[in-house]
Amino acid sequence: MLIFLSRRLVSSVIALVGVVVVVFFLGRLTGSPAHLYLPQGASQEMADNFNRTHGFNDPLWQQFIRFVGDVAHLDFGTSIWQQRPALTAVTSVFPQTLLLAVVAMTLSIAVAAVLGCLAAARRFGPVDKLITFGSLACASIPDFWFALVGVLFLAVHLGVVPTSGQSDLSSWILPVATLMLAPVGVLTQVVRGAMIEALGSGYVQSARARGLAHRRLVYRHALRNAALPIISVAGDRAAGLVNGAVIVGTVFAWPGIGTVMVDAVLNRDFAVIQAGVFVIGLGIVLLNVLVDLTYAVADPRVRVS
Amino acid sequence: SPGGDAQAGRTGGSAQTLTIAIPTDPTSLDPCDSQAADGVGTLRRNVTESLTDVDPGTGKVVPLLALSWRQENPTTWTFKLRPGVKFQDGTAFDAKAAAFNIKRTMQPDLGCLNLGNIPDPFTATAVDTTTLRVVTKGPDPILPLRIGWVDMVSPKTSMTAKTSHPVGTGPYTFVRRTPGTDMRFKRFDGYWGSKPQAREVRYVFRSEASVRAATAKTGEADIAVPIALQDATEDERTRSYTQSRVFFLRLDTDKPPLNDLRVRQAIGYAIDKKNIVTALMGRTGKPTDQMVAPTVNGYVTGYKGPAHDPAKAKALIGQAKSAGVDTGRRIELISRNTLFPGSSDVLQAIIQNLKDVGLDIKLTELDDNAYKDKIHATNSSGQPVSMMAVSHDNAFADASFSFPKYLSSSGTVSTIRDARLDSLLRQADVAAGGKRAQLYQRAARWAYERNGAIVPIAEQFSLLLLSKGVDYKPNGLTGIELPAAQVKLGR
Amino acid sequence: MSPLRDRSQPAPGSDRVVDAAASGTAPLLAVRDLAVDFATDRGRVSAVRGVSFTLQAGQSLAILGESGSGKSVTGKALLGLIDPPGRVRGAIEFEGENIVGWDEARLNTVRGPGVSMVFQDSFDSLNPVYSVGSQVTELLRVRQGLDRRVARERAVALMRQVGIPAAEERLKDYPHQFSGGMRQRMCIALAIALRPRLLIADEPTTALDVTVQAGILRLVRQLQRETRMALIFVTHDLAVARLVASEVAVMYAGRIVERGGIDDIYRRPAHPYTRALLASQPDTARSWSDLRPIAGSPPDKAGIVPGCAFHPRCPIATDRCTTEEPDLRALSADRLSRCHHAEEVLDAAH
Amino acid sequence: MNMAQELVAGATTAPPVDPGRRGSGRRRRTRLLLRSPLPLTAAIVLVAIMLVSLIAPAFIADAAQRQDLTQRLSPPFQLSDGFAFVLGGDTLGRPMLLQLVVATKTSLLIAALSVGLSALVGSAIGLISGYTGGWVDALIMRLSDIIHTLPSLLLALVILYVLSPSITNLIVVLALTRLPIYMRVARAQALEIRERVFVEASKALGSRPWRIMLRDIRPMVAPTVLTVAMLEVANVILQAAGLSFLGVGLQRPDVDLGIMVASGREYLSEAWFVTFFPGLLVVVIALAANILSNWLRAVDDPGQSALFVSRKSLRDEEVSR
Amino acid sequence: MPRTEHDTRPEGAADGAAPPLLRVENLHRHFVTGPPRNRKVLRAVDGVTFDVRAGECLAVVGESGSGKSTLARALMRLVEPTGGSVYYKGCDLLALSGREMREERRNIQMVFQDPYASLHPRRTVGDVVREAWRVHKDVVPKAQQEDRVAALLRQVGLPEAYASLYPSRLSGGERQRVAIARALALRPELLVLDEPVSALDVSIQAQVVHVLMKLHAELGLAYIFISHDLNLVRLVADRVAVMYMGRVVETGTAEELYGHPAHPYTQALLSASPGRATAVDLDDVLPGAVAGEASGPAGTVGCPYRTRCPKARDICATERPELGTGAHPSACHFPAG
Ligand SMILES: Nc1ncnc2c1ncn2[C@@H]1O[C@H](COP(=O)(O)OP(=O)(O)OP(=O)(O)O)[C@@H](O)[C@H]1O
Ligand SMILES: Nc1ncnc2c1ncn2[C@@H]1O[C@H](COP(=O)(O)OP(=O)(O)OP(=O)(O)O)[C@@H](O)[C@H]1O
Ligand SMILES: [Mg+2]
Ligand SMILES: [Mg+2]
Repeated sequence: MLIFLSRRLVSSVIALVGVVVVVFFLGRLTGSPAHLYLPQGASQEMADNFNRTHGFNDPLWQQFIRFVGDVAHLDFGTSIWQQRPALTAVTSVFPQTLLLAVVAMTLSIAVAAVLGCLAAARRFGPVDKLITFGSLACASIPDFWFALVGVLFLAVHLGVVPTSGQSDLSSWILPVATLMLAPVGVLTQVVRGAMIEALGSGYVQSARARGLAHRRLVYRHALRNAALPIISVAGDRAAGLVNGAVIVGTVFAWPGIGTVMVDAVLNRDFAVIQAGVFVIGLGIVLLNVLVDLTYAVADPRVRVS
Repeated sequence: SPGGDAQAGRTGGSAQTLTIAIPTDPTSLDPCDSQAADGVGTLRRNVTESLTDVDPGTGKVVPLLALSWRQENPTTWTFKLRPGVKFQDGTAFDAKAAAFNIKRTMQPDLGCLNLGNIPDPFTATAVDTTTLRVVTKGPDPILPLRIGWVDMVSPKTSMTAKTSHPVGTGPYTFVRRTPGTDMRFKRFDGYWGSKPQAREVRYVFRSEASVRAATAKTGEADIAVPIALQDATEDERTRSYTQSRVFFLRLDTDKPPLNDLRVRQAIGYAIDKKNIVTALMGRTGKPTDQMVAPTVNGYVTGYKGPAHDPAKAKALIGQAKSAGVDTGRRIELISRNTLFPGSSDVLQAIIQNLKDVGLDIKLTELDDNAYKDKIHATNSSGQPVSMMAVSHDNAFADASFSFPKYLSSSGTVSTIRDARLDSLLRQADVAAGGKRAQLYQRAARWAYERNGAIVPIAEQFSLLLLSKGVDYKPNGLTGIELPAAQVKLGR
Repeated sequence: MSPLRDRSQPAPGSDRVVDAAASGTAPLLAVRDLAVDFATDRGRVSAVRGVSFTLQAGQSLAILGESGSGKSVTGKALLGLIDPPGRVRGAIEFEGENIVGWDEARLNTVRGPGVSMVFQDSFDSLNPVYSVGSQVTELLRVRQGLDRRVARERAVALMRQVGIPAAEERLKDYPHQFSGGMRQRMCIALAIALRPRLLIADEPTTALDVTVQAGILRLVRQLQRETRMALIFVTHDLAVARLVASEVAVMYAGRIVERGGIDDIYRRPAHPYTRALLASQPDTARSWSDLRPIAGSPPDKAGIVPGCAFHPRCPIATDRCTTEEPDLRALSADRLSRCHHAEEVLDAAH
Repeated sequence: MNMAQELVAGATTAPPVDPGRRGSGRRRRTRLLLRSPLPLTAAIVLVAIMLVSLIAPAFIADAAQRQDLTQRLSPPFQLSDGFAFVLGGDTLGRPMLLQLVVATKTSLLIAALSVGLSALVGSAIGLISGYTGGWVDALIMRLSDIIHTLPSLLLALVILYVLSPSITNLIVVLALTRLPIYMRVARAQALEIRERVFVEASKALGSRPWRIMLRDIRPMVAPTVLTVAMLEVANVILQAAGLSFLGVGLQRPDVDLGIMVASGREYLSEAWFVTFFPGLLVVVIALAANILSNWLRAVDDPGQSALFVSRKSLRDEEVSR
Repeated sequence: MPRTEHDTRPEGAADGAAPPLLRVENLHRHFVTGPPRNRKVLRAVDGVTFDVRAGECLAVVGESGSGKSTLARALMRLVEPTGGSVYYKGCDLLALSGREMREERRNIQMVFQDPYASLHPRRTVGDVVREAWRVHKDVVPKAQQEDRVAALLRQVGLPEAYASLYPSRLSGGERQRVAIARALALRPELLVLDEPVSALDVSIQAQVVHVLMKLHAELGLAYIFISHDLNLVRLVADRVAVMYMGRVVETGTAEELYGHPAHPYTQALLSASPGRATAVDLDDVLPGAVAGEASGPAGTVGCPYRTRCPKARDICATERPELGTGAHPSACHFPAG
């Protein structure tokens, strides 16, 4: 298990380095951002100067070698825009995104677990239909649209939550709800399916044949098995939360990696883009390790082999 | 709680925090980049000040950190500085500090954006603690105006690197910026002038226009600036101000069909400015025939450009076509996403007009970087023929901040190669007062009538929204400076 | 009777039944007209179509029949394990009480100490995420209120009883670490943990090797002898049935088509289907050409064949068989057959 | 009786009468669909939307792009300006209804093409990877990891800044970001199916690897990929809309639903319908696609099978027998 | 001897005068299993030697996991053997290139245990059979394929109309007959039958056995018939090889082996087989059977059966008994009889 994990970790980090390399070259394809950072009347001399200080004039391979050398020391360079180390620029906001993601994901799993179990228990009944339809609807709503309409109604018309920004607890409502939309929709269905399958499985049947109480069947025997698909889908969805974070960042001005990355792309802040990709990727790699570990805890077949 | 600040405006509490919602993080916090404020001033007049200021009412240059100035000879000026001024870090502001700042700003390595307004760098030396001598390369009649673009930072600031923690002489001290979130200033007790009302200033970044407006509507922010037309309220909480900003099209002149004067003129006739601007820009726009606002000395009073006349446009294009010009060639109309709120709609409407007279136009909206690359590519033969949508402001009201860039052969963003224009502009540049205005106006008239590479569309006005109980009178400078001291918070 | 039964909520009047069962006057189990059907997206599937039989305490009955004849469904119905969209009709009287229609809570008083079942697929019957030991102790602790230590000891004893070597060390193992035969033994251990009065063993040896099978068959028989437990042994292998059961019920298309003493039927079948089944068993044949395959295909549960369900494959079918459905008739005191021509078949067997 | 004769005689009794299995899987599905109200509605809605958006633009493309500033933001549900304006006018006075039709066509086209592209390429790669195994597999999976590691939106954002926005680029980018899904699905399936006995049987016949991949494994992988693709249609529509919202999707005059939502968003409080209708249409299309794909999965999985089948309809059939 | 009236095998084929059709010599297939740190070598097939003569039916019996399927797959090169050789008509199959082996596959075909899994679910019965001719293009010309499919189906006792059906519509026995038809399509001389009937109901099992034995007799096909059902093997096999833990522990003609089992394992198997056993002797069957699986000692030293063997002595732990030669060899230090 440990060997498996460490092997996965190594190959993931290799993949991650690959990603950063790809992003490096993608970034250079967009050309030098000299005009963005220089005055409108800037002379060619100033532009050359700018490119020289930032190393954009060197042949690509030289830039690349320098880049690789720096990254080996976890130095992603300095943000042209924020004038501070790119890694700091990213890591200073990452906790915000992480917090938001953890809150949204925890709530999503909780809500999905409740709804999914309910639907599975009332299989084919009106409650099941309602929940299934509702979860499909959740997964079909564009998050940005939901966010905008949410601001319009909850913040502007009703004034119950602030429009944006991060202040008291009420300011969390809309961003978290926006982020939860897709995971709740998908996870509810996964929970439902997994629970139905687990409840119909042979071991639950045979436990029933021994006269174990229904609650015990559901919560001890079925849920732990149903947890396996839930864990893997939840892991996948958690990684996808970064997408939502970009939207939440722009609409609610929620400080976080999403906003920073979009701004970095807009501002051609290569160092921050690369650092951001690295940090996000690393986060996702660690998330995958976490998922694997959780999986192993839940499933002895994984743990023991 | 950290939320207390945001709630302050809403509750009218005693925290006396002024919250201003602006679209984005300033790209740079170095005061020598303050002209990039992009429609919203933050640092200027709050954290930093310059030697001179402009009276937004009269357009006159007025004293600020300099008490008076004198032109010794065509290229030498002396400034008498205000005594007893201290930087926020305790350093005294004196002539040395001023000279330091001028040197710092002029240094090409630093790449200060404010240099865009200072085409010919000048030098300065401290004569004594309060006397500063400035020497220009050539005669510059508007130096006192230009020197206003040198924002004074503490001499402890690095000479070679831009700072992200500006220290100035203004009424507020820069506290911190959280990228993507907010920026905070607090009152500077050692300020030389009168003490402003708000103890703290907080800028929050809200890129979504409707959300930004909503912050002022709900009281989360005291001021939202700028706001879009459709978010404006009917009452007097919505204030409009001009930045002497004009929206025009800059046409290529080196490639067919735009290298033909008739086609360029036809474009002027084809666009139904009046209709488009009224319908789509409302109170944020006014059709104009000139590339500068009436406040600018290059504005030709009474000048009328070509009226909307599609038939004439068609005829002109027809003539060009029969003269062998490839009028069917596709022209790219290049703009940027953030040109102004609703710019995309306006451009689409313009394209509709141009299509109606038989031109093939395609809209391309670029991000800032690509846009700036394009606007600097003034005669790149490899590029497809294009016209650029430009929104240009001239807060200091001198045509020299506009015309040389756009009209002269050496202008960094000019597509015009016209010897007559060049000589007019050269003369105007060194002239002063009425003669200067007259020369600029002649150049402008020539450009509009004989060249047609600039197609003015609308004079632009900006809107800001005040929260209930907040008072602030915006002016022509609001776009680059919004002095917190001028804002009255309720109760 | 087991004192365990007192722990569970007794059904009203259960004392009388217990007394009656103990005195041997009433059967332990009486099934009457049991019918099970399933609503599926392909329409209604009648898996069991009117099965009746009785079973005394200590008796062992083999249910024999080809795949899909409704053996497992019958077994599950006896435990109240048929869920919607399945539907159970008829009566299942266990110790005098009809358990059809009981809710789960009430059924749970019968399941375990009353009726217990070993399922067909042993891999699927053990929860993969809990160690086998914890599954046994859970049962003992929950149903018998034993404390952790005692439950553990009992679990080890049970595992020894079903022949799992080094039981103590294997408590902590997970089902996937066990071989097929061992898993099947664990299933048996779980099924007998509460000392059921009736054990239903659903093809417990089908997937196993002959040597392993022999061990399990021996185990089942031994258990039955020791505890006077009644046994229903579901299989499709007549030879296996002979080893554990004294009586056999042959099922075809959801009905019992023949019932009687096993050796008797083995010698003299009274239903053409039983006869055909015997003729296709390799153990009785002398050469492969002695094997007589049953012509045609198994019946379809969704379509009801008029008349005798076996007639499309029956070599002696007459017109009557295609129209009139035969009843399960008594041919002698201990022999029932559902065939219009039962006597002919019986006679021909000589 | 001759044994062989008996055998043949036995076997020639007609194949089992199984009303449920009569006809192919497709016919069974159709029959089931007709009995399930919700998926049926979804299918009808989807087909209707598809038909309208495929046929109508040929006639209304010009009218849809026609600006009429007098109709700017004219409110919906008024017939005085003609049926085209029944859903109001947009920010340039173009008829919302016609714009929606044209936009839907683009959105569906983008979704269909990018889903098709990624499904085709992704499953082909996954299939080869899964069947071949070894270092080829390892390499391909790391590649998939690379794409998968980056959040798709961010990846698309970065790429679309390099390429210029256009329909083709959007399709390619969307396809690229969704590629790993198909690679994984196809690979997992191929891994499983290559162990199946019929693959071994094919090897025993002497089939070459490519033949096994193409003829034995592909048909088994295809339905799963198809179901995933169906599910992805909704996702891709949402994602394309998201990219347009962030301003890197399409550019006018090309119009898809995302652009409509995005360009109307500034008028949300003043003219809700400019954002609301295209947003709603996205929801409707995505929901219909989601319901259908969900139902498709349910049909093939007996454990879940009656998901959208009403129990009443089952009982009805029972009675009619 | 369980010979049938259909047996038309040429006289003298069994007495070893002609070279064998197939000769398997010291065949090994080892699997490396377990986690990287704790690799184990699993000797699934561990030095198996036997002959199959033309037209002969050789049965391989043994309990689950004894390596029967691996043996079948290894000699067909569906898994690559780790050692030994397989001579088909004197030509070593293991030395052939991939292309040559594909050609050689025409002569040796296989029928698998699970008829539900061995047919492609999305291919009609006709296509299943024709697939062979798509791979080997020269066997049956296109024009004749239709007729040939019909003939093959008839041969296995299925109506021609089945050609257009999908396997999902067929019963297990019918499917297995389709699988046999597919195996016959290339006109092989040897069929490897890996538990061809053990997944089927007894009633249906008989159908398939009939078809197989009829073909065996009529076409003179040689069979390697793998099974764990000793009752069935008794009916069909000419000779029997008993496998235990990857090794053949006893071979002989069916008559000899059933009449006078020499190896203790063979004896245990026979006594555990329910057809012969009665309710009484079940109790004293195979003491090792309680322990269940073939969990014999690993390694190459000693007799693998010694832990379950009632006759085991010291020598069994130190010396590995070899399968001798002759008509009825057994790998035991103390063979019975
Ligand atoms: N939950 C269910 N839904 C629908 N049909 C079912 C269900 N359970 C069983 N059936 C059907 O009932 C019939 C009898 O099934 P059962 O499992 O009792 O057969 P069996 O005799 O045990 O066969 P086998 O020997 O293969 O185990 C079968 O046709 C089966 O398809
Ligand atoms: N690909 C493989 N990798 C690792 N071990 C394998 C593999 N294939 C087979 N084995 C092992 O080889 C041994 C022999 O397996 P094989 O399938 O040949 O037995 P068998 O006699 O056919 O059993 P059964 O009667 O259950 O089919 C078993 O222990 C099995 O687990
Ligand atoms: Mg069964
Ligand atoms: Mg096998």
